Amino acid sequence: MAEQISEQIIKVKKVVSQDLLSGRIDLLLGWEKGHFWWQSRPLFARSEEDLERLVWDSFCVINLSRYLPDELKENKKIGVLVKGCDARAFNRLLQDRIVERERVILYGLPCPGMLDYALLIEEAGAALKGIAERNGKVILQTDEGEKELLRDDLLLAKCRHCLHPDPVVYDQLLFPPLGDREELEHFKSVEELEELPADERYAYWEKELSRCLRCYACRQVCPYCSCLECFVEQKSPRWQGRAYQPSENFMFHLVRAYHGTGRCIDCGECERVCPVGIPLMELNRKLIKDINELYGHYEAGLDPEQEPPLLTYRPADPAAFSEK
Amino acid sequence: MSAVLNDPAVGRKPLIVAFCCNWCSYAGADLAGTSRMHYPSNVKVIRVPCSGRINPMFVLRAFQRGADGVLVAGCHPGDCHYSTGNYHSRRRLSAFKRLLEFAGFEPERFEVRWISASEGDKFAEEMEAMTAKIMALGPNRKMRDARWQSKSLSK
Amino acid sequence: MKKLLLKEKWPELWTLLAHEGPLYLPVEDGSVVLYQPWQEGVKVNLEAVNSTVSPKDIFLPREETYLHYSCRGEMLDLEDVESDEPVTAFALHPCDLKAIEMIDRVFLNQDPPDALYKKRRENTTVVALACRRPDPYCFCGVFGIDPTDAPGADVMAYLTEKGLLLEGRTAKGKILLDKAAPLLEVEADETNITVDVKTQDFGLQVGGLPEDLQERFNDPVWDDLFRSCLGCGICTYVCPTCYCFDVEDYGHEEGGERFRCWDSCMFGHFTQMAGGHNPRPSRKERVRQRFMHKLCYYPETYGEIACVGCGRCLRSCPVNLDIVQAIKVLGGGKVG
Amino acid sequence: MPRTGVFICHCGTNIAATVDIDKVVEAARSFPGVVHAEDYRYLCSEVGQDLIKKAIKEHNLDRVVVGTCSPRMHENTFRKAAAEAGLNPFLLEVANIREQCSWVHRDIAEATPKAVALVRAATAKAAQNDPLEAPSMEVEKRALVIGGGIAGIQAALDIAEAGFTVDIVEREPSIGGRMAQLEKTFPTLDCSACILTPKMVEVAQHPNINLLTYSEVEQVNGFVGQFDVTIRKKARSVDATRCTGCGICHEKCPKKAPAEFEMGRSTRKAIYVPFPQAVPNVPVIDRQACLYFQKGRCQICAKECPAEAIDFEQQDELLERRYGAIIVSTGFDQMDPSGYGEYGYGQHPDILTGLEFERLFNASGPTGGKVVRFSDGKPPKKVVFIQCVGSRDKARGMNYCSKICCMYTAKQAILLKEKVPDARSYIFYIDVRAAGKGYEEFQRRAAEEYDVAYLRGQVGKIFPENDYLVVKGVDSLSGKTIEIKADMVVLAAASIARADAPVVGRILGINSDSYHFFNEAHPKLRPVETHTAGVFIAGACQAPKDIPDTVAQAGAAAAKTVSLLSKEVLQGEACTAVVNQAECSGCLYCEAVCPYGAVSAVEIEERSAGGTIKRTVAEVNAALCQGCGSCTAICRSGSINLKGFSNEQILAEVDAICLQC
Repeated sequence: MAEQISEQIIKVKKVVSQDLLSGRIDLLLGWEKGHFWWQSRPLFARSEEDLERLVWDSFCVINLSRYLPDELKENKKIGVLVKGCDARAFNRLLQDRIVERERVILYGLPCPGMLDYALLIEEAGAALKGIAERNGKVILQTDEGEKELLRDDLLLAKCRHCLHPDPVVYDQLLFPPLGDREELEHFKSVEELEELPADERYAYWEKELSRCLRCYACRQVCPYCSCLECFVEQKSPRWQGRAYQPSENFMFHLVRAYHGTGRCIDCGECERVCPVGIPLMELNRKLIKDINELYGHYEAGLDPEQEPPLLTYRPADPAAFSEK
Repeated sequence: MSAVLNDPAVGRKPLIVAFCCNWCSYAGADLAGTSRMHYPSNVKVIRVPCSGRINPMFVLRAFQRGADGVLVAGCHPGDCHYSTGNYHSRRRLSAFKRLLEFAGFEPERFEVRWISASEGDKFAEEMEAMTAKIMALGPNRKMRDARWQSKSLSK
Repeated sequence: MKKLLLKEKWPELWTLLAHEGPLYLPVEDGSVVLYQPWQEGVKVNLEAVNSTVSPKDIFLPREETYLHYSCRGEMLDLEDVESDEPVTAFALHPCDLKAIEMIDRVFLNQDPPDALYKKRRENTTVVALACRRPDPYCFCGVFGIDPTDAPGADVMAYLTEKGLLLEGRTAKGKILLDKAAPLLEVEADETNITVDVKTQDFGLQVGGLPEDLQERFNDPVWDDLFRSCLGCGICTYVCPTCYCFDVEDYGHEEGGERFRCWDSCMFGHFTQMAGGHNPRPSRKERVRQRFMHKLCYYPETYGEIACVGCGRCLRSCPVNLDIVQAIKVLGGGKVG
Repeated sequence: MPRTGVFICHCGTNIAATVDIDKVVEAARSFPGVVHAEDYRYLCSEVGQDLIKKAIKEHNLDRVVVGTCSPRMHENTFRKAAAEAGLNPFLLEVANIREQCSWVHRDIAEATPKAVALVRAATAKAAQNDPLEAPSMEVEKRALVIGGGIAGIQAALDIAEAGFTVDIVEREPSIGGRMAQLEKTFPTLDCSACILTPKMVEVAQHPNINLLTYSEVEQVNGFVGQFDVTIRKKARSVDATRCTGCGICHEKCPKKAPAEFEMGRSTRKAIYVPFPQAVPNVPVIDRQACLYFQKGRCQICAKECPAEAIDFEQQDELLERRYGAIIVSTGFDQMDPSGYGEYGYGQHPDILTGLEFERLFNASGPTGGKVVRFSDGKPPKKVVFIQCVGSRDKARGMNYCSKICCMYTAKQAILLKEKVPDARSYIFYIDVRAAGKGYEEFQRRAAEEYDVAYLRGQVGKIFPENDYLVVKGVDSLSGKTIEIKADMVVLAAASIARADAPVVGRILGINSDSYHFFNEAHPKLRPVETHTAGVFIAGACQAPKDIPDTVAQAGAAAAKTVSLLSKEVLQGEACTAVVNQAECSGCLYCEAVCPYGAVSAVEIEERSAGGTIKRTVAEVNAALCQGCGSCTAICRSGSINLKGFSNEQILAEVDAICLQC
């Protein structure tokens, strides 16, 4: 598997360069290396020369679908590399009507999960110089020699929670699907929090949210935050104050999460990008869990034809109020 | 009234903001008045056309500004004046209520009730019951922005 | 003359200093390290190289109320809010202190100077901490900053095996050391305190940046550079040299307060005008603004690039679009 | 800053007794924007209204807050007064300090600060109010009547007579409804057909009435004055324009099926008219029964039809029509009493429901008008009637009284005696309810002149023995056990809502009670209106009722319809949703939750960096919008707002109401 991902780039390049050269697409959204081997950044490739920088490795975490709404304003047809979560993000955008399916070519990449640099250095113990991957293992190359670990143990939190590594929508699936994953403890951290007394839970969130810088990275990266104008910035009415008070912290984070009710695709990008490590997905997963319990199992972004749970109802729906 | 109602910590009575749909619950609240039923004066009603009008941000705003409890009251499911408004609010507010509880609010702080225009008695009873529950909990400090009540220099 | 504060005595110093007023130091909060006021039970981490967010908020808080108002009828009463409490900023690294110096120019080299900032600055005793090793993201060397020495510090501190070596540099610093005197011991051996901390340079040669960057305002490089930007405010909020703020009121017609709080030029609404016009309508203009400010506008006014190479934007940018890349595409280093 | 005037009403002592009016006025003077505040004993009086009007002009007020009774009471009164003073009526807000303050609190020390808070909230809301205009809408001068029973027939005739076009949609092949199934009517014993048939013919011939039988309403869009209705005209398989109604087709048809009109107690043919007096007298082919449709052979009807009217190719037809008003008169069903195991319904052919028994008297009924037993064809000598089967039964049936059973049972007992003179009737009842003109007399006649035994009590068990049915019951007056060897048992099964009433209700956007009977807008004062403007109800779809009540209600619904259709334009809802298209991202979630189809997508052109782009956003049809605001709560960015209850207004109220006095 691990070797596959490093070898797969050859085929990826071949397919996309054909389409780019033939004019099937005007722009390819892919990844290139950042300053470090553990970082990638988005690549906006228009030429074969640009494509030389294209990479597909264990650090291509950035969701490229998020760039489509803006790029579609300038390009007629765009090709985009999508992992499992990115494809669900695409469906989210499709359902929210901010991308047009026919103007996008999706190249599906079954994704074995992306590696977490923080975990790598923690495991390395000594100065980490680089890694190699083989047979589902990662070899950490450190000052003090090599260390071999299971790849699955080094994944980003969002990838450890991933249920659908294969793209759910694509025009071309570039590699054989890996199959859905099962995660028995998907809601474990939510359940643990649910167990706490209310006051402790509030104290927990008050502390976690106190770090919030209001940088809105969680929102900017989120495929469900597709509003042109977020409630946060609206002047009339002024929903959200700018003060760094608990009341305003809760306002932002509860509403941000609530706006994802039945819409959050569970990609974990918000939590990944949060510079101060707020466990945002616990809020989002709480809503996923409750919608599942109350109104039937629903995974946003799997099928754009399926009506989101807050847009429909059944007369006999249950309620979470103390009155039945 | 009891010591809890006159909370010495903040020197005020607990406040319950009740959003009532115009067609059922607001009329039910009126009926409670017409029938001279009594319920605590700390309940204050805001009239909305339908429970489906309730944006959860209204509820959060009430807590920020000092509400100790928030109630949304609408027509019984199936009886919505607009046919489906309360079906939608039932889903939205159920999810929202669970989220509020997850954030650390006591379940009693936010409630939804279906009260018809003929249920003046139910309105009064629910207000009594909710007030009693809120009094037992004491004043809400979660999400409350103390700055709202401070009129700094006006004293 | 340097004095040694043994590791086991650190908490005593924290207690002592915090008694006087807020004592900010690097604290582990969740998975990150932030400068926070010391209190019993916090986990101080002096080993951390760079906090996730720069310590600039000690002087320029995320939120700062500066007046209260109240009205009745036609009467409007205003009352300034000022704080006189002494503050200790502990374990600021040389790069961050250099950044404070840059912000000082903006807030203090004005007439009149920014009163709130000035007050905080005056009331704060800065204890700088020399770096012992670089983070992979550090590149302060590019800007000629010595990571083992902070010229602006009131007290310079060095981490050793035994504890902290403290050296008073200013009158304020000496007062602090005097107060701490009962806890300190004289250190005999001063030879081992500085280590050679060599940061990487990412191949940057800032000297290679064009003389007049203004001319690059309409350069096609901006058309590509901004694309990956998500438009969040991480870079500006973690950055030690960003200092933009907004002013907002909280309250109602009967009373309330006015405060300023951090703002970011990366946000669309930053330059939104009341009538709806926005001179920086897209991410392109905003990305250009931020980098031009760091590399062109600030240096034009104050003589040096507004970057200290702390590497926070390299670490935190969700899409790895950072100032190193910007410097490179503008000619200050080899791209790729 | 607005210029707000605050007016506090004493309502005699209704408010003033528990609210310190002076304090409220004094507090109001300090609220932001308040330039004038005063109080009066009765603001709703003419003098009170003049006082408001005068102040508006004198103080140049642009907002008015009235602290008084519920806005549901007098909001319109005060808004009209404001309008007369030249102020847009929607700039006036009411603070409910009577029903929701002075009347529910005893202590002046509690009620006064609450009144202040409510007035403060109304003042804060008013500051956010915008002047609004109600849209005016044209009225389509055409009515739709759904259901062609006696209610629908009466209503349609009344509307048609008033000069408006009316369409009747009837699901069955013929109009007539339940009344057509009846032999005689109480308390006059008129022949049902004799009084109904002429009306049915009149309907068929009336130039203003279009009859759409064998048709169903599929969809209703729009709003009062302009309902857009989709009607499915089911394929009759007979060309109505050719058919002469000669009847040869059903005479020759070889395939039989249970006759719905006879409650399944006899058969009809696969091609049939439900009863001889059917209007229109045009048969339909029951495609589920027809040999040709099921097995591809036969076509005897087509071969025999002299008019060549049989059309096997006929398709369902969807008609789209616009109506100004709709009358719902979809009638009722009789409960299937098989749930009452002790009565043995369905187990024995001689245990019948009231409606089935009724058909035995009819010449075209299953027994050709002979009152005989299904089991052996012999006339019954002892007939036991059981009342309240499923009615007034909290545990197993309906809570309500079905209202008609006491009377029709008395009628059937009388008819039985006339047909089978040596028969004896026994009626088990809980109470005899004979309230109505001539009803009590009629019931007494049955008991006294027709030898009907009224037994107050309940039946515990019915079981067959030899060739009779043993009915075991208790006479609750004497406390004795009664056992009757009956030849026949007739169950007065409850009248219940049509099984598909919830579907019809949903299509029309009208609500129902817990039994699925449609709700009137007000039980006393608006008995034929529904909560959906322009939709009226008549007959047993609202609640069980007899023919005189049904006809009276139908007439009332027709009168309401006629008064509506007589208007050239209607004033629409002023508080409607509105989209800020510059901020709308076009997800159209609002469209999905709108119950009125009032939101739709529209493409706009917008300036963007370097040119114009086209974007899809939401748009509200103010004429369709009823102002529920469901769209506003699903909109994440607040780009869709509700006039009159805007985000700004509600938040201002929340902010103000939370401020401690």
